[in-house]
Amino acid sequence: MDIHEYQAKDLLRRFGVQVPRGGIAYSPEQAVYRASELSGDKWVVKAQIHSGARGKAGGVRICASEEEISDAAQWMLGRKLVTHQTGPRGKLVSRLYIEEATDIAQEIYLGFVMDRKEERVVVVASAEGGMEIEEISAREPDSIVRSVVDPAVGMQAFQAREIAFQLGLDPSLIAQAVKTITGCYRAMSELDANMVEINPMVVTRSGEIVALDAKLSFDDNALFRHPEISELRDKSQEDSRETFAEDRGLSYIGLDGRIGCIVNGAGLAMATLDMIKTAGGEPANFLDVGGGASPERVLMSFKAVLNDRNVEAILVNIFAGINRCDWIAEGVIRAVKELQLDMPLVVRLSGTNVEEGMRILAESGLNITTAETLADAAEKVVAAWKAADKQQAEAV
Amino acid sequence: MDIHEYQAKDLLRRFGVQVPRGGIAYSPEQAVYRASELSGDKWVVKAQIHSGARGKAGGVRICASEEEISDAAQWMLGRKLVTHQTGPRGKLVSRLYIEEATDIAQEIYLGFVMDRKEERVVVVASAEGGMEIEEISAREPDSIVRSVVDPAVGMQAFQAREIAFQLGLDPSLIAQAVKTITGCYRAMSELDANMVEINPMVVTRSGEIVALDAKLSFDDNALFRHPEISELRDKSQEDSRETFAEDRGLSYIGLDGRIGCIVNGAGLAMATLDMIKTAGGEPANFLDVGGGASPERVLMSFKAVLNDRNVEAILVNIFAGINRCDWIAEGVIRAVKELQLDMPLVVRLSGTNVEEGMRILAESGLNITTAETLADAAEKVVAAWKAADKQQAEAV
Amino acid sequence: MPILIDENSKVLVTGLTGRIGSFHAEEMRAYGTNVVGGVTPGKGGATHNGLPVFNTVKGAVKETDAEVAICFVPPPFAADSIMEAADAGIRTCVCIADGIPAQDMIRVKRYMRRYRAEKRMRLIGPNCAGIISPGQAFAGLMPPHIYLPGRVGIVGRSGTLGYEAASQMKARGIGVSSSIGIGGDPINGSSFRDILELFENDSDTDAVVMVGEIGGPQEAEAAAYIRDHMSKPVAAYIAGLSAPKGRRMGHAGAIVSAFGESAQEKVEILGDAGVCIVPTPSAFGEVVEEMLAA
Amino acid sequence: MPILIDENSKVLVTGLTGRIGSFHAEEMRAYGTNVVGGVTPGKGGATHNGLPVFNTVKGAVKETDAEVAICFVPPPFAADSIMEAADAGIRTCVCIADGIPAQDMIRVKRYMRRYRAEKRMRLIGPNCAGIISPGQAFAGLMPPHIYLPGRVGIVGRSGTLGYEAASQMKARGIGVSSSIGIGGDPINGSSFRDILELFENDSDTDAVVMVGEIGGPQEAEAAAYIRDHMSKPVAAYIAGLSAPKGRRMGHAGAIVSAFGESAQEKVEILGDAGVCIVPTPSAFGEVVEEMLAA
Repeated sequence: MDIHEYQAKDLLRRFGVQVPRGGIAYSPEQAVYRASELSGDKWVVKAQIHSGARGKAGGVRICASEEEISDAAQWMLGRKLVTHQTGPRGKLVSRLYIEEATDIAQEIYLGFVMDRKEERVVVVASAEGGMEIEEISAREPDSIVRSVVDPAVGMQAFQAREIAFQLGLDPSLIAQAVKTITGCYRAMSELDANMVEINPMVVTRSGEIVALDAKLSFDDNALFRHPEISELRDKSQEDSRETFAEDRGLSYIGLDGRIGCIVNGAGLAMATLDMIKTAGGEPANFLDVGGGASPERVLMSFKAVLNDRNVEAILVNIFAGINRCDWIAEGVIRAVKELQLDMPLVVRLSGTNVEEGMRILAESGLNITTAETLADAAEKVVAAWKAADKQQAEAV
Repeated sequence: MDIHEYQAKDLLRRFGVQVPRGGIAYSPEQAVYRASELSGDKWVVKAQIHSGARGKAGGVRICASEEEISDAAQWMLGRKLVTHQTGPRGKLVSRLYIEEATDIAQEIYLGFVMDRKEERVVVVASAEGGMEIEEISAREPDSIVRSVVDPAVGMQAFQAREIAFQLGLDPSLIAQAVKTITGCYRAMSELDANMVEINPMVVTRSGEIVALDAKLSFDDNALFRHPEISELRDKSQEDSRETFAEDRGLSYIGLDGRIGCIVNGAGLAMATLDMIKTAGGEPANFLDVGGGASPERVLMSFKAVLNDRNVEAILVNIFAGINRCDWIAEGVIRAVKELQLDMPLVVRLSGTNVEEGMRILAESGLNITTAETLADAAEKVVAAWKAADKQQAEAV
Repeated sequence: MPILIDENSKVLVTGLTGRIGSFHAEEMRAYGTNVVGGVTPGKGGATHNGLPVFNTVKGAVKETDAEVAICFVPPPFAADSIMEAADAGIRTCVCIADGIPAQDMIRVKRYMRRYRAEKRMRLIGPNCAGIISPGQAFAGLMPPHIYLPGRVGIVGRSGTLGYEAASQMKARGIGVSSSIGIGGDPINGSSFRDILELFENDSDTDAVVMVGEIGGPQEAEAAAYIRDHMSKPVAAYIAGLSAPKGRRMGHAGAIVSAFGESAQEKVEILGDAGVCIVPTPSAFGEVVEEMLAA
Repeated sequence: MPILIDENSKVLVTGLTGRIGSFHAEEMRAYGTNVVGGVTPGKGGATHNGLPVFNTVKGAVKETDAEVAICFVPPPFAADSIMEAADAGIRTCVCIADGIPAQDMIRVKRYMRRYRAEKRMRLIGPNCAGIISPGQAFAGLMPPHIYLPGRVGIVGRSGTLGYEAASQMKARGIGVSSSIGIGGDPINGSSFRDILELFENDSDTDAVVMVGEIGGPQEAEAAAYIRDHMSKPVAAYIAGLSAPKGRRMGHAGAIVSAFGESAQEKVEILGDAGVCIVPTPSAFGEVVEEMLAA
């Protein structure tokens, strides 16, 4: 789960990380009022969306007057910002964060990730802050400092010191840097975050270390022990198709194609997407219906898939282990009838009770294409979709 | 550092350990008022002193009326309770804890200690609660359950479950027991305690697990990171001689003999006490003057030793490594003069600048006996003390 | 014996008396698995479908000499349950739970390192379908009838893709020595490399099918192991060729976040290591048949 | 070389630029110890009394190849400093600090186990006087002139009692191969047993003097080691015969809290293991002389 910048800063502050003063605003008037609460003569208006690279999209503006603040707020609020992280649909700005401007002397990258190779938390830092880490890796690989944290004792001060010295920080800044780095680690560990990114962490001209931007991402599997973090969820930043499915307990990922997919098992679901693509189609989604799926759950999966208005054909691919093909078939029939499905539907069943499942489908009298293998199913659904598409085009 | 029962319960409650309701009282009137705040018709009046085994000394009374509470409070307040843990001087009762009475179905011993062999925290439990652990070890050794905690992950629920089942607790109590046991461990770990003892932990007739008594002892070396714990210190419970010395940065332990000791190094100080005893005397104290002792520090040590009115002779034993014998000698001379010392004094110097130190003592013209070896010094001080004692007895 | 489990393995079911544990325990027994008991704290002393129930794994091991445990405990409590099994002397623990917090798994793996290598429990999963040695026994969720007993090992992250492989092989008369699901989590107990090593040293296995996917370094590590240490032929399929970067495809671990973690890159690395690539999930049978004929 | 340090050992001083570190570094150099540099975070690049100063131990080891570190960092920061040394590849670390929290030491010892035995740093102390190989080098606080170079090893918890032993031996012309202070804390880096093993395997040592005290199990462990594994004679003194139970005598570890931890019991156990008991702290010289003559 992602949260907004201002929420991340608020959490990190509790762990001793210094952040600029600021306040949240939902309207241009509030934005101006927030700025008036902060001292200084320069402010930053920052669109709060779940994405980095907001600057290039116009989501971060330095302002020197009330008018500029008001104008910036007016421009951002209600707008969908598109960055390379948001996808083409962009993300809606409905909150702004108004911050005192910071006098930057040096920019540093500081990130904490769960490293799969080490199976531990790894700290990554670079004196080339402000760029994204991929960019730094490509352009200044030697500037990157890495440190692995032993979970038995957590991050030690000496590790933070080593990082700080390797970044070439001034000796007067080491104690502050150690506090910031160990604070981020404690936040990650105590809050079950799977990523903490401070980019940039800046040294100000007055010699302070401040987190100018902050990104925290949480382990969904651990939210059960952090109800206060769950409350920070902002569904307006999520793909509405995914929210719909997730609220119904389905594992669903929205994609950009036209062929909806209902599969059991994450690996088989991925493989099914691959096959559709190989057959010349584009999948509209990833959906894992899970083990032990009842007819109701299959019906719900159809609803989730059809919730995406772009879907023009559906492929159901089930290899029943603890699932039962007859139940799946019943669910499919209920879905076709209840939802009055009027698009190509290909069903491939295999495994437990497959004969029974196939018989139910055959005897339903509905317009359902069946397939024996995954390759066969993918080819059939792509062909049917192309045919339907052509038909529609001709009808227009 | 030790704290009172009520303070320990207050801390443990924050870690999910259930304790009876209660309140603190400084007078019989307050005791009665506290009882009136609690529901029920039976209360326990408990003397708050830094010692176990208070019951046998009259420090715990079950009361069924206001009169009984008032009488019990009257009897306890201002009294010095003597238990086998307090030494013959006893400990002053100046606070009472008034608690709702608990209907006990089962008593359990639960202790957490730093085990030196394992170099880890070890949990010790027994279904034979109410007795002291030494007594349980002697009488029911097979009833004792032990579990070692791996510091890399802390105490796990399964370990607490194993303990709970081994104690023979009813299955309905396991979840509560796990919460209590893991809560105590977290308290120990997060507060840097070196001992947590719940004796007894009781199962009530209504099926709840409650800490009926609680003892927490803290690692003095870690108090720097727990200012809120330091505030719980009650100096009235400490040996006033030790408080005097400790406030001046000296390592001092009060004993019951007549010969005061000033030594450098804990091992040498222990050995010096041993030698005095071998020579037929009884030491009045352990005192380690430490490394790099200035004349002022030596003077301060004399003050700490003489703060004990029982002292009738003094032995100074210094093996100077980073200390300097000449400085020590100067300190001794200042002490004799400033404090107008009028009791036998034996000084043994060895190590750095020993000749200079001996010369200073010899040239002082003061009545100071010197010795070459530790054995020699111990024999001389015991002999001088006995002679002085005899002289005094004759004078009377 | 093939690897990890056979008809003699004494299997303990933790969470036995729950709905899911109970159901799968019966499936396992019906197949011939030697299930010796179960663990459900608070139900110790009872019997469940004729099996003795214990309060703790330690108690169960003491009474039954169980060596394999399959853990049906829900994700929030699964890490504790794995550590309990490790501490009780279980040799192989299969963990089904999908949704264990990553930090819990980091702790579990750190904890397990306290035991010397020869006393260390082998963890399979979490978030896996389990292990089966066809014709003998299984500990998991798989439909055992789709596996033909034989001499090809299967190791994979995905349950259903593993079924796909096994059933395509069966259709061509190719049998399986053991099939091991290592699970779809980013931090898991046993890696591809760990299981490949077992198959390489197993006299009942002639070749191995590996079912990988996007995300993580374990397929690349496996490729290095295959290249340097394996004498037996290996075929591999990697799911997620069409997965967009940065999106998690169902499995917590199935997300491309670093160089070398995309399906294309993994296929290339494995191909370079001499592995027979299974180009599509419908080609398992065909490729394995060709590989065995070569 | 005797044990742990000799004239060639490259010694690093952490906390070099502080008052205490600075003083003792000069004493060590005056005796001939090969001090190669110091560590004080933030002063890297400077020189202090002609010695190079580094920001981190890792940086210092890289430049100087230091193998021994002596740590003068105050107790609240000492655990971090020990872990830093362990991580930087230091072979032997002597920690002087008196007052490290017990939980910090538990963590330090757990942390050090992450390294394989052959790569694991040896920690001496904390709360100790240090180590010396007379006539060659020392890392610690001891007055080196009281030690005569020779062939008897000393290992003890207490600094000043160790001096007592060494000077009584010197008075009788008996020299010391190495003297090791293991410190008075309840949880310490190296135990009596660890050091006895080094002396047993050291060709420059003929006999050992052990200076123990009340509290803890390490003297009893040492007795078992001596009985079962030592060919060289050992003499031992135990301080605290008159100590009352439950009172901590100066050293955090000097407290009798369990069976076998009193001085009487320890003396008995050591005597049963064939150790020559030094009955009083004035009898070190005499007993060692007799032992060597036997």
